[in-house]
Amino acid sequence: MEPGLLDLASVGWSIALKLGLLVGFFLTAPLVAGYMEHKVLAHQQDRLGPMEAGIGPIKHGVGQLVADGAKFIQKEDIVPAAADKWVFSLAPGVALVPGLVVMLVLPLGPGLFGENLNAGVFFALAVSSVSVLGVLMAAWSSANKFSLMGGIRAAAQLIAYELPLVLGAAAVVLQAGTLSLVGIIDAQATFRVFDIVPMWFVLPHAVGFLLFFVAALAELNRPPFDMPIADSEIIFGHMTEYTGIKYAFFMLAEYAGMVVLSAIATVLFLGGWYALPGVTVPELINGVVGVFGFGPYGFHPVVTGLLGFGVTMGKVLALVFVMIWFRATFPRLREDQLQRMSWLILIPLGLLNIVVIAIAKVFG
Amino acid sequence: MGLVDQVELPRPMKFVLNWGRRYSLWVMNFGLACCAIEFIATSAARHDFMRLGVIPFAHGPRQADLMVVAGTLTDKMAPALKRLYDQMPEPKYVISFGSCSNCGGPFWDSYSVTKGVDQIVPVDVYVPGCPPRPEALLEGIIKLQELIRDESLKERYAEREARRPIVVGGGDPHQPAALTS
Amino acid sequence: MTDTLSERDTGVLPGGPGEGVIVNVRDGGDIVTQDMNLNIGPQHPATHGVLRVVIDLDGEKISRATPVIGYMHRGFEKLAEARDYRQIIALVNRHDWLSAFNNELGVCMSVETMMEMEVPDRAQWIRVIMCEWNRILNHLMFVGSFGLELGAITPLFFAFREREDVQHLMESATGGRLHFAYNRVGGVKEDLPAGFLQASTKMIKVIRQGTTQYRDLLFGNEIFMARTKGVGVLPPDVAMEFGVTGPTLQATGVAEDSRVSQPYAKYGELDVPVPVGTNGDSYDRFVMLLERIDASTYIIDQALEGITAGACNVKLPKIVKAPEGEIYTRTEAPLGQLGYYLVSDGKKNPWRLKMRTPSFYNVSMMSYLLQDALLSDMIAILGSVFFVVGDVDR
Amino acid sequence: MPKMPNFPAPPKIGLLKGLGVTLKTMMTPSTTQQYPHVKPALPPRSRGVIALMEENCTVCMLCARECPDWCIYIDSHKEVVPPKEEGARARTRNVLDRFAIDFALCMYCGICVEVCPFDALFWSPEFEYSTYSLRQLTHEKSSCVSG
Amino acid sequence: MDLHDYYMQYGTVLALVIAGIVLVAAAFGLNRLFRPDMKYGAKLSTYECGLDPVGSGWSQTHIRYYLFAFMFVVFDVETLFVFPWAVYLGNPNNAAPRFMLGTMLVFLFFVSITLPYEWKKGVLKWV
Repeated sequence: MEPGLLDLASVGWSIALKLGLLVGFFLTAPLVAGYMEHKVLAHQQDRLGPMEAGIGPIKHGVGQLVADGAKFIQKEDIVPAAADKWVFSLAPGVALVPGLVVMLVLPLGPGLFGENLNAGVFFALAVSSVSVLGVLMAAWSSANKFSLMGGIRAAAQLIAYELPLVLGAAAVVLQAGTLSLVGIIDAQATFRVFDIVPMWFVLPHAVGFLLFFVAALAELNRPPFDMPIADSEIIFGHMTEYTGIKYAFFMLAEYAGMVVLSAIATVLFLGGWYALPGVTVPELINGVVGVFGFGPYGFHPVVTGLLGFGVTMGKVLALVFVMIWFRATFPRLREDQLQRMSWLILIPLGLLNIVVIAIAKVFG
Repeated sequence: MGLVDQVELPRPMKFVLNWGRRYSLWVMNFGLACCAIEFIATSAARHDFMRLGVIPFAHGPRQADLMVVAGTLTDKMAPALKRLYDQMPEPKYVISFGSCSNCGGPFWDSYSVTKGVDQIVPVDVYVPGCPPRPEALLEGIIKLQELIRDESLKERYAEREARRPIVVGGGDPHQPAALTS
Repeated sequence: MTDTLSERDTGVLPGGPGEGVIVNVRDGGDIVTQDMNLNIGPQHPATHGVLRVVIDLDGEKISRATPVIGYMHRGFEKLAEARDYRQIIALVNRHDWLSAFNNELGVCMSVETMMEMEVPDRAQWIRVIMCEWNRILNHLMFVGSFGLELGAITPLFFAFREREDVQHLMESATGGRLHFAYNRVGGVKEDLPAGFLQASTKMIKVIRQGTTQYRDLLFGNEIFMARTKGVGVLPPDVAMEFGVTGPTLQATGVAEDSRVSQPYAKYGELDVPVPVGTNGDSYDRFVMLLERIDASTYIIDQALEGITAGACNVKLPKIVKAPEGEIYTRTEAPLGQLGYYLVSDGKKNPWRLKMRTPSFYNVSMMSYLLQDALLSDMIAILGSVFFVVGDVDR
Repeated sequence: MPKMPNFPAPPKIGLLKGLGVTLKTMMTPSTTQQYPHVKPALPPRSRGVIALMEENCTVCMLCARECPDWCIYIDSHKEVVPPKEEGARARTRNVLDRFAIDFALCMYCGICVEVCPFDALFWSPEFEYSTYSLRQLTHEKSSCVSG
Repeated sequence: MDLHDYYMQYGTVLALVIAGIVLVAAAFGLNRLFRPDMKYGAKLSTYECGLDPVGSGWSQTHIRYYLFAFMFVVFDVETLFVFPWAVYLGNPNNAAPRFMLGTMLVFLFFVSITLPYEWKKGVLKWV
């Protein structure tokens, strides 16, 4: 990589800049996902979704979630008399902060990541499941029966999805030989199927990707696995008693979780910031213009980083889109059906997947 | 104690806050009778009140900003409605949708019907009809949004404070009612 | 907690107004658990309004369920005694708000039979057409809400898209979207507007397209099948004992339909298909809805061919008075058999109007169906045993 | 002779089929009517608001009596009309003072319109009259008269 | 990678956690400033579909899936073993990859035969 004026990767960002950018990303990315949910859901249901709330002259409901935020900030805060006050108030924070912390290790573009921890996969998976703790705290402390049911279901769901999620990721780690998320992206850049065809891990790890995606849906309580917050059964699950800003935090945590898990899936299976397998955006541009006899052009590292960020976000939003698409289409499963699916299909499949990948790795 | 119900906020701030409340009306469907069907029709594809920022995702009272009482309120149901209204966090709005909830409508001479939901909760907008057509609800929502756009929360609360004579279970209105456990 | 547990073992806890709640304590080996007593409703997203079901939960399993009704009791039968026959029409279409036209028809037929009135042919045809459109409206609502309760939100929006069109069609003839008030004693209020029959033909196509779409969206869906097949199985004999009628009964395999067994209006001249299910589970009940929509479009198709020109009502005396006597009229409302028992003492308003509403009987077997079901299954059962709360409570 | 539509078997791979339906819907324009910007086209029989053609009203009170909700208020006084010809008897005539319909109570059944012997009442498909206060829903003569 | 970098990295993690807490606290503070506070009537009562809640919200119910929970712990620990093995298996410095593979296969075999056993025992049922 050519050294630029500001080589982000080698100079390293100051901590304050990092934190600022991460918090900014954390506060905007879920809004994008939320807006997308509103609009995609609406159009898939033959309607329009938010239209009137706009920012200035831009309509089409772009201001909907901003308005939601402005409203939640001025809503009364109610702690039910029967609730456990401290746990009740802490729970939204516990659910929210892990989403922010995971973003530290997400490689969003070349050189565009908070920290390249060498146990990145482990860190990301471990921290992102902490938010379930917030759900359980909320469920228990509300002293509401619907919340309690939601909590019991959320705990059951944790049991069901955690293993497929980890097994799906473990196979990728096995393939890449590293736990670092950046390392996994690099491994995908050089990976060749049968030593010829460059390909992301999604193809050899189709089973793993499936496991990971299904488990991610369950972790996020997204349909068809939204039993813990099933509105027609238990009102809102653990969020039943939450008002105003605390409730908003749970929602923010949900959408941040969607972005985070989609980003992890992008990194593990979809080649991160590479536009095509093994080809970055600048290389792609130079390749295309090269056909017409131009170039090759040099790109500033900041531009490269931003282009890579764009590619990553494109893939992330595509996964988010699929999640929303599922929500529009599928009814929800029953809790015992999720358990059965997990223990009888997903987990044996995950173990088998690891064995097959390991054999291919050693003998292939 | 907050700021909004104590002091009159400066105009730009008030504008932003009112704008937020105006376009983010999470609605609790208090579907009781016939009008509930027209309420659902308003939320459905043809009319889609989500365009106006009315989001029907609040399944319980805690997340709701707006309660649309759609249908006949019976005396047996009235305490539940009152309680659910109480459980909504401030600032909250009520639309009375249809003749039954306006003042009893076709059941004006029934022994078991509450003649008007405004007897137990303060109503902001009355939508006439039996049942009103979905566009009428949309018009009511727009009326409510105009009201929110121009309102001052301080005045609203002062007025609410004055209009709060109804207490379920008696006792100090500022204290929570005795909880059964 | 143990001391309070033993205290509550047989104790009665205060429930809602007037209902006591008994708490079960289970001793499963060395673990003592307590049944969670839960009110589903009156305000709950799954109860179609204000039905209240008090359930005892053992974990997620329902050990006992009691439907509590009366939250929508509006005193229809009493109010009807204070209304004359013209006003009753506008009143009765509100008890089952999803099948207003069928309700009106029952009352009108009662009065007509008592007065031995000859209803013109065209009016009869119009009634058949409107009844079937209303049936489609009703079933579309349940198609949508059943999907919604199982977590699939989209069918509701699709169903309401078609509903909106049908409502527009009916509004063009009757002036009302929900409460049509189109029937009159001796016929219908006024003739159909120009172009109604052509619009109906077009609408049949739209409905058939729509049902295809719901089928594609839900029917083959593995999750949907897993949630509904074998859930809430209702044996035919139990259904008969509870007095269940309509699609809920047909799903158990009993081909009972008043339109066939006791034809009224012009149904005797038409081919009325009665779909039946096999297992009587939630899935079958849902299938019934769509098959009945198909059947209704077929009936409308036939009626559009058969409709004759002529008058559509008869000249009435200034004050309609049913002669002294009593009559029971049964019609096939969308949710099942709807009966009006009308007792008249010769005055301009009925002495007594007793309603036999299908929803009441459907709800009455809720305790049976919910016994030992899971909480999630309860939603599938509540959504597939078709009832309208106003029709239960009257 | 029309044919009974045959009932198709459930699609095979239902999950994918369902995804196809929603995706296809997303690609087609939606059916939503944007109400405040687009006014609905209502059929002429639509029961929106009851309007009074004052010159037809003879204050016969039939509508008020037949109304199931008793939501029509009529006040009138008698007026003596001088005879047109010399020596003929002077006639008395009912003059409408107040005609009000409480639309908060009205059940929109149309009985009043139907019983009116002189077609003074008629339906007008207007529906935009929600209010901030219940009082304003009682439409007096001036606001009843429309169209 | 030396120890300094290691501490720096996890120092950032800590800083981010603190930033998150500050974010939450700031939002709560802002909310406190702007929110009305009017507790009256039944506002603080527990939501139960609009009725008086029956009994306590904390009842001792039978959680039938506790056996799943035990199994989950077993399997989760097992997957923990997989990770270090997985990282090192494909390493070029790995002297005996086939031996490693063989041992892991044995391990996975013993872990996965528990599943049919549990199935036979009827543990994998919810109710």
